[in-house]
Amino acid sequence: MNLSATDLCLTVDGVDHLKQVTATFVPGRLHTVIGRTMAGKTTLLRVLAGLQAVDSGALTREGADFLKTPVWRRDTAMVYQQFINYPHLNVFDNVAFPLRRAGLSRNEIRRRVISSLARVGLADFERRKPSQLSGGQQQRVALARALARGTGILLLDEPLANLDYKLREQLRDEFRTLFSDQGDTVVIYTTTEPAEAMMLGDVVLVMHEGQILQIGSPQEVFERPATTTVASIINDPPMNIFTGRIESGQVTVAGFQATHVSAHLADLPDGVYQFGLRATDVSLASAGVEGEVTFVEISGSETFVHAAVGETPFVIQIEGIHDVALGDLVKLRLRPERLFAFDEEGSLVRTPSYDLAPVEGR
Amino acid sequence: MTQLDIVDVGHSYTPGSEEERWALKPLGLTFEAGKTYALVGPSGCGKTTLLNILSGLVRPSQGQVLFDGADVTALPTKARNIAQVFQFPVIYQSMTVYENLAFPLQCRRWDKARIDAKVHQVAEALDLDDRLRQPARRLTADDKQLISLGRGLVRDDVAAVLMDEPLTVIDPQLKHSLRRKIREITEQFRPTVIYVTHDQYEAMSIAQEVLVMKDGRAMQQGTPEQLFEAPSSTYVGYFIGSPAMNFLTVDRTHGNVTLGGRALAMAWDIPQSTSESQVGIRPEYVEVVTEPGPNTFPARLRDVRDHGPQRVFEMEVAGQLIRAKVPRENGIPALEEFLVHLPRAKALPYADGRLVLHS
Amino acid sequence: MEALRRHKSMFLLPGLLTLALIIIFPLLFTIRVSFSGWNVSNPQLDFIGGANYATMLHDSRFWASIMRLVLLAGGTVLIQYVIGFGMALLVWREARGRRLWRVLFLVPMMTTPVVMAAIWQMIFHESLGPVNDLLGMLGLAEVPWLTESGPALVALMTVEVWQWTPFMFLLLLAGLLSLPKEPFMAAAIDGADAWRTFRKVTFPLMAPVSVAAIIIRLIEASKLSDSVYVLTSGGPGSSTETPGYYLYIQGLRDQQTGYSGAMSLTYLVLMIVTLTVVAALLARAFKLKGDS
Amino acid sequence: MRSRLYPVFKYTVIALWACFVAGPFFWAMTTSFKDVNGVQGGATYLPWLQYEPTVIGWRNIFGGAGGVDVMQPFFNSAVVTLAASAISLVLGSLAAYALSRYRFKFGFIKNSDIVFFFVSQRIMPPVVLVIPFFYLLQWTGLLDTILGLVIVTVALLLPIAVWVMVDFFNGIPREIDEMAMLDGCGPFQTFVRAILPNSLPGLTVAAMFCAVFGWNDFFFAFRLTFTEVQTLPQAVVALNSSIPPWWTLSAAALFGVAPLILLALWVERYLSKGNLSGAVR
Repeated sequence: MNLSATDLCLTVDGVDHLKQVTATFVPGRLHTVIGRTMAGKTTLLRVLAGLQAVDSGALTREGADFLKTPVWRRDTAMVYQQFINYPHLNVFDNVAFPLRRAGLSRNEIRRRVISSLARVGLADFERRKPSQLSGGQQQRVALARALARGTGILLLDEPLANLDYKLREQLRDEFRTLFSDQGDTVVIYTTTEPAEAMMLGDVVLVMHEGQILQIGSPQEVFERPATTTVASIINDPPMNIFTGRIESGQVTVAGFQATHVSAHLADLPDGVYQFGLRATDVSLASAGVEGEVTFVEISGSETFVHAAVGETPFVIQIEGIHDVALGDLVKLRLRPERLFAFDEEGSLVRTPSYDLAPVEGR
Repeated sequence: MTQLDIVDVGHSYTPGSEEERWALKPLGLTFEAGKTYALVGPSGCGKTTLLNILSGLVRPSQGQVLFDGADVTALPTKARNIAQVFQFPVIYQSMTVYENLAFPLQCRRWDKARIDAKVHQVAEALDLDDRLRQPARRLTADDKQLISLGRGLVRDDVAAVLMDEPLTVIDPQLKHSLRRKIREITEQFRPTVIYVTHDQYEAMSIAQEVLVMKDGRAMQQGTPEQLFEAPSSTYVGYFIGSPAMNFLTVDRTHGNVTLGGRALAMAWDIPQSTSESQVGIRPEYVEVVTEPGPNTFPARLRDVRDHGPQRVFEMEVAGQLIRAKVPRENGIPALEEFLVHLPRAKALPYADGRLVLHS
Repeated sequence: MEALRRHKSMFLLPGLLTLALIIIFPLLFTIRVSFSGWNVSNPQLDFIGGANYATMLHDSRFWASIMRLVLLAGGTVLIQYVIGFGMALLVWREARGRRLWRVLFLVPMMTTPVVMAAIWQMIFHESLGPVNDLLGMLGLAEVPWLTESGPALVALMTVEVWQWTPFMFLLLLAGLLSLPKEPFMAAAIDGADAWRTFRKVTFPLMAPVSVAAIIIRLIEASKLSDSVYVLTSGGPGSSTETPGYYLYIQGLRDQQTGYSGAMSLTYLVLMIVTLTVVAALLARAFKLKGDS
Repeated sequence: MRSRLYPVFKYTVIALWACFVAGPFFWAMTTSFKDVNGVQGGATYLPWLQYEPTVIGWRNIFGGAGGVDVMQPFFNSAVVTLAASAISLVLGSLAAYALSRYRFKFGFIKNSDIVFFFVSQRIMPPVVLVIPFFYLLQWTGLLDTILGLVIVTVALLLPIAVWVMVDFFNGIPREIDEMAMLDGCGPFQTFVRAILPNSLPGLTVAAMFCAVFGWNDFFFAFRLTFTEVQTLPQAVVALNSSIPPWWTLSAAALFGVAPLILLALWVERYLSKGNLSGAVR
């Protein structure tokens, strides 16, 4: 029942939309595909759904060539980023549409529609037209339609991206329970937000410029990002990446005082490295290296201070809301024990120790 | 730079309806000269109505709008000397960037040399000075928004710049830089800015003061820090912050506040007369501890949500849901039952949904 | 995707083939017949080379009809555009009675041109029609509307303006109504007066609709012949003849099939070339080039 | 511009235009109730005051002595219009859907070229087509038959249907098609079940255009049908002679345009801002 993609490639007007994408999607698990806008996430879903042809590569399901299967026989449901429903049908008929196509009995259709509308919290909306619903409700209808069929493959393309902030938070919480028991369904969910990918996924796939950079459990990807690119995609704000040297037991980073290497980097050979440090692992202190504040962003409950140390930009995440003015001079303190080390090409060589054991060797 | 005052202004789109159903319930506000304000709230909260009343597009059903003390309630948009940036970039398609920026000044019959100097000054601040001769319609959406902003900034005397969700149609990648640019520009030129958005992230990043609205009412006006640290109502506590603030229903016995039978020490008192007493505490301030002590309560872990650098623990305390935001490096408690500590200074008293700070 | 490739032709081909079959035969036939001497006494497809085309070059009646058509089409479409746009600007912000305007403007463009031309013919009648009667009441002299070349052209243009200004009006009104309101607010905020707002906001925003409306009307106007037939029968003399009407006389009434074939093709090619050039010029005049 | 005189100016202009529009109809209406006495003495307008009204003109067109029968031409026109419109709408929507949704490539010919081929047929003057059609129909024995007229009228209407519908379909999000296919519909079912039900406004506009152009066609009918099949415009024009039985002509003319006026009243509501402007782009 696995859905396997092998070396999928698609180039449009000289731009790689998919580049040797190889992945296996397993029934009963929720796969989150994270990447920035234009990373190829939507293209991948469209290929899996049969809405988009590829230049080369293979796609198999239960060993059979899935590329040859037309869309309407793929047993696939999809929820779009834009709230797509049939404008001419009311909520009930929208959800019933695929069930009627599948030739279910009237009673069975009625039962399934009612239960899936209840699951998404729209029990009393059967007779409304989609245009009479709010954006969040329209997306719930689309979700109910996708769930009602119980398809073998369920694709969700950034389903929360166009919703208000608080609604997004609420639906994201609901998704956890909604998708917790998917039986034999392969669920694939794309997003640009690390927190969403981490929270929802059993498996996280990191995509960038049409390529899959890493596949793993949320914990694996977060704690052992394979490359600097993965590290910056899976962290929000992106991980601070800067160049430095390890030389005779000292770490040197331009603008900072040299410090002793911490234990997890101790056995690395001398040389130039790229270091990664999460925004949460840089702090403002009373003493430290001076940086100039270039921008301050405030989320609901965190403050992100962007500060430049010489030429190197840093972003610092502070819990809570703090008033930091543009142009202020602040003191930065890095936590050396939290440094990720990447080689010059950007591949991971050492991680700080979390729950997982540090990566061994080069 | 003008101070804007709203005096007892209310508005209903259907005249004669009862006040409870007005799009904007009567309220009074002051927007100080040279400051940036954000109006934030879900759709239908009245923020756009309020903006339209300021711009003169909507004449309020009651009350007065004062610009530097002068009553402008009856004046049309044109006579109010404001600038506005809309959701969708508005530029004069047939003109170049330069002509777009010069247009308001030409309408005011400035002489050429003065226009030229002013346009160059503003274009430089907006980083548009290298594209002045290009047709404005060829620019990207974010640059077009800058032109809209620039058309307001060229007028020295502009009373206020109104911005109506200006980032809506901007690419996600460019949102960040445009937001940054808007912030820089407003700090440099210091106009009075009223910025409408539904996104709390945007509101708090751009504005010095944020006005949270809901159902046509102003819920709270304050700095981002105030909104976070001391939400005036359970709604603001829910709306600002992610995850939302925790609210726990508490009992008052013998003048003491108790939660699940245990005493909860607080810096403030809750008045006796309230029918529902709650304690509000941000998930950031809830601590997971092992040692019993003052203000610690037994908790049961229900779920853990991995947000990356932090984890959000969903726990049950005295039969109520409470969330804690915990740094990843602290790990997940091995035991199913443990304690949470609610710091005394961070537990805020709410009576019938409103913050009451009596000591 | 594979499967879709087979289906797409099944959607397209029935319509495409039907039209192609209906259109291609007449075109080929016309091309072939234009090189033949087919006429009423010699109804066969012989080959006489370019003789018909040579005759045509010296047929001043044909060229005069072409020039007349250019003036008639250009003139009436321009008048229609100005009146239509002007009236649309008058009423577009008026919500009251919008349905009434629409019906008022729908009726003329929907009614049968030849039938209306028959009614107009009565109206322009020199001695019994109401136009001269009304002019008389105003103390003006009677005008020989349909029997003198100048007035006959005016009459023809009046009928065209009556019938097709509504089309312009409705298209431009629809265009105006679909304009976003923000640019107008921005202009008001920037302090622009009514004239400046029209020149810098309304007119540029309406450019695409304007060009489309003008081109559509030019295409339809260049086929003008039915109303000529009913109203003036091309007269007096040949002074209101359009190519369409002249071709009708040559090809159908006098059955100069070969010769009319040559003229048909020339007329068609001239029309296509002229309209293409005009479309390009209009697009440039309205500064549409390079825009999506 | 915004002076107090502006509304006066506005309503004066509109009133004048309304008179101009209504004039011919008023003239035809009043003339249709005249007889020779009401016409011969010069223009008259008001019944009873200026002339004695009679219904002779109206009686003439319904087979009265010395008149013509308009009912048969009316039915001929109706049949030709309905049949040609129906064929054009069906073939046109199918083709328009294909052109809106799928990408075609035959050598250098792409979608836009095919759309242009359809729409460009509107540029063909009827007079260019009518001579070849004459021989074509003569050879196939369809001259002077309803079927023959229907076929050539389709050539007139199909481009209109394609033009209106391509634009309309382009305005329907492709995701609707995709969703229908994911929901288990094959291509044809997708079109019938998901797209057509959402296309009623577009179909209405297209049908209206087809009906109007079909009904109003004079030239093809005039040259390709003679005695057996006469359409209504033909019948009216046949009454138009220099010796005027104007009352009969007026009655016939009004009868001929009456369906269109009714249609205009009915379709007005569909010409809300989206539909018509969409058809222009």
